[in-house]
Amino acid sequence: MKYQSQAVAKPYFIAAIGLFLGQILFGLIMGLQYVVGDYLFPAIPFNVARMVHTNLLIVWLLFGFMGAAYYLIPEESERELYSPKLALAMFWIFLVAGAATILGYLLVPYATLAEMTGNDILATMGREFLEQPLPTKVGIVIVALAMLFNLSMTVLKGRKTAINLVMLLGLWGLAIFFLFSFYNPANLVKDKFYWWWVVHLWVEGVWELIMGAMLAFVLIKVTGVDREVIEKWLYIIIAMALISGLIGTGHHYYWIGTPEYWQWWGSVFSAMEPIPFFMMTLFAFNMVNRRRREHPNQAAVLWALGTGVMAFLGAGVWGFLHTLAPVNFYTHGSQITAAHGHMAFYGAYAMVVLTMISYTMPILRGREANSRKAQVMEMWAFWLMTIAMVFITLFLTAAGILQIWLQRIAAEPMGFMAAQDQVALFYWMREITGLVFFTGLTLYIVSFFVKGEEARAS
Amino acid sequence: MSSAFTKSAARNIFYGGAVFFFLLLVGLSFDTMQTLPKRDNRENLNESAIRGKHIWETRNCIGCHTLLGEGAYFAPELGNVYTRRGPDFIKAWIQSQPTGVPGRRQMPNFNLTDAQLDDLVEFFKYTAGIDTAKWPPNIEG
Amino acid sequence: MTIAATLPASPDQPRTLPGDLAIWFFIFAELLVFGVFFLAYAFARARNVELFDASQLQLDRISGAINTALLISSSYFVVRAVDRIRHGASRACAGWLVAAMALGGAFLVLKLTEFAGKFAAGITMSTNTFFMFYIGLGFFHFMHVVLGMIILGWVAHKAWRGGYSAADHAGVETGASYWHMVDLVWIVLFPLIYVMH
Amino acid sequence: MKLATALWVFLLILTALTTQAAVVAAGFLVPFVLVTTYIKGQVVIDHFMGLRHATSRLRWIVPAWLLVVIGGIAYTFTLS
Repeated sequence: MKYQSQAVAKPYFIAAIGLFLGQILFGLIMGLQYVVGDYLFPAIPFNVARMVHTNLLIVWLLFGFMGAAYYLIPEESERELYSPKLALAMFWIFLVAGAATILGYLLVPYATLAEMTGNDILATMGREFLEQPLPTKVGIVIVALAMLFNLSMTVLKGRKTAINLVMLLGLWGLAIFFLFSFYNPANLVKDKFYWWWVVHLWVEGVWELIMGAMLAFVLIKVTGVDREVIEKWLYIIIAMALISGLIGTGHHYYWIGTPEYWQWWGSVFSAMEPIPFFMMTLFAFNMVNRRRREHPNQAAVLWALGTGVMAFLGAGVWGFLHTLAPVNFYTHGSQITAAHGHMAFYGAYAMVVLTMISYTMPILRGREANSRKAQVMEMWAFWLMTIAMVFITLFLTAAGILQIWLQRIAAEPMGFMAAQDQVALFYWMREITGLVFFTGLTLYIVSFFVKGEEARAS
Repeated sequence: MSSAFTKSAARNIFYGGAVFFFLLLVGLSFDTMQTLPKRDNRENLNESAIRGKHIWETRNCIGCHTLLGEGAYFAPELGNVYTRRGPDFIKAWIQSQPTGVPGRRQMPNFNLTDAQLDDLVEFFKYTAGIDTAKWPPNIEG
Repeated sequence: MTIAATLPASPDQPRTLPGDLAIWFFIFAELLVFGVFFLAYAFARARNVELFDASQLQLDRISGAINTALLISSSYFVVRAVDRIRHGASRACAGWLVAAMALGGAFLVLKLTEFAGKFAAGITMSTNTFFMFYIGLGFFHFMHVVLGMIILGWVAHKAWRGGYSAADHAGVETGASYWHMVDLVWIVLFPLIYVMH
Repeated sequence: MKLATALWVFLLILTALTTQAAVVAAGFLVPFVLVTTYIKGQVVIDHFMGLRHATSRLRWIVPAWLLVVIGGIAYTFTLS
């Protein structure tokens, strides 16, 4: 650790991992509810479990991004963080607000929660991924603005590198596009149209900047490749991401009442969206092949390479599979979407945060890398989680294909629930694979507590 | 002939490309807003349907169902449920939940009043009238 | 340098695409988009020949032809500008670039007149598939002309102030390459949408 | 520069011919326009963009793009 204030990243990362664990537990509950419909009913109905599952995902990734920013920006700017105290205060505010929100979901009926939290003043709740009560949404904005102030001041006074500028731009974009979550017109088509300005412009837009910056940062550190080379490729990759991804928003505008020309625009541009992910994979492997040093933290190198591959598979390939309008006509709103969502979120965003944690945590704990023993365990966790996610995706894809066939294509189309019964086998297999993922995650957490002799550069 | 690959050129292309395509997105969105009145069934978006949307949101229906294909994939598509089932079936169905059949997926009972049920049905009537370019492929959603 | 076969990243490698390699990534991406749109048009047309042929009759072919001539000429002017800077003549280079921009401006004016006529007739992107392509692709290309002019203007400004030399003028070539791409795309777009039926 | 000037005039003539072809010949139109367009595109690529003299490994992309696009368009005109 070059600067004392980078230490504020540590609680952020610990919280991220804790919430990640919660997310997976609720994922397992939902997976079981898919096949044992009345499991935990009425204590935790499916919609509550799902809200917790997706909201925890978003919140832990945000914790990860923030932690990464607090670590990376001082180091890139070559100065201490503008205000470590503010960063720490925001951590506690965000954690308490996040925990209170999740408890609210679990303990209070959603309609009551809405009433209690002023949803009648400004109705923003009850839309997918944006279920948070108004005070939580406002809290997210405040935390984000305080963080951006803190980070922007740091960068303004320090060295400006491509990496910290791109990271900062991504975080600013994240905050700005989140403002669309406060716009909820009664007109459902408009509601959905601008809802995507949060959701799509996050995950297929500004988050890719954050991801690119984090990956570039770790690659510079673990490979020792010249910053100039890494930074110009970073710019080209994120340029491609936005060139394809901004109009690529159109792939959500096929069937929600928007004009039909979006079928052309959305198909053409989103067909290009795999390109930046493919470049990112090539980029990661090339930089590691051209490394000028053997970094003792081999686990972090593995995570970095894994991010490239899995982001390409999940976001690129599985996205492309159903992005063309004639295909999407059949796959829209089926388990295919769920399959893509799982591998894309894991491959792109979960893994890049874990890459960052893997690289920084040993340093934050006062060593360059973990012991060989701990690293081996972390790599086992990597493979268990990653392979499990590949199979979760494959099973959901199979479920989706069968569902579409039975419900939407067959000569005698089946009703929704009848079709669900037919694909139950795949849901069972997904749930079992989910347990493997959970095992991997447990191993990952255990690896933090494994001692042993510190690994040295070879 | 020069041969260079500079960071500043890469940076300019990133900023230029981002602004360019964002403006294009804004332009297309502007055109979309102009075109929506022909497609979004706003003439049927009455007070009752607006209240219905509010009920839809505050019961977190999207946590299980899809609406125009977006939401969770645990329970049936409801964008076209008005056409598929009709108003009376919808109301009776909501009131009879949960079924309590062992091992089957359960929907909570939200204790909606008759007026609220009517509002919700009105909302579904409105969504069913949105021009979705012939999606879903068939009535099953 | 075996790795570089997949990712040419090192600055010491011989690479002589005119201008900065970065602009070529942009050009390739743009060509890909336009190419896919052109093929999409062609296939959509093959499935609906009568509609496309009937709608095409409403276009002003002469206006499109003049616009083609304008862009080709402006491309030629840009070639002259690059030639000048290779001889170290900064001011002449800037002059040719401004002339090219003037033709680009004329293109925009003509194109706007065309669009205004269509909008006045109540035609939009949602009228039918042909007009989706005519207006959508036309507008998309229109924005490229605007962007190209901004780039040329920037280069011209720098050239006028002596920012380039016979030895170092990659920036001029970078802008020129982009402008030629805008021209090239229109050279395909014009016959495809205005002429062939 | 003399070559460039000559090519410029040549391109303008081809453009005029392309435009005129639309009103004169029916069955002849599509192949004629495709060929002139291909020639025009290739001239711009080779002499204006200057790819003829480029030695880069990537220089084939733009001519290949032109070939694929013109070829694809030509193919669709055989469908109807």
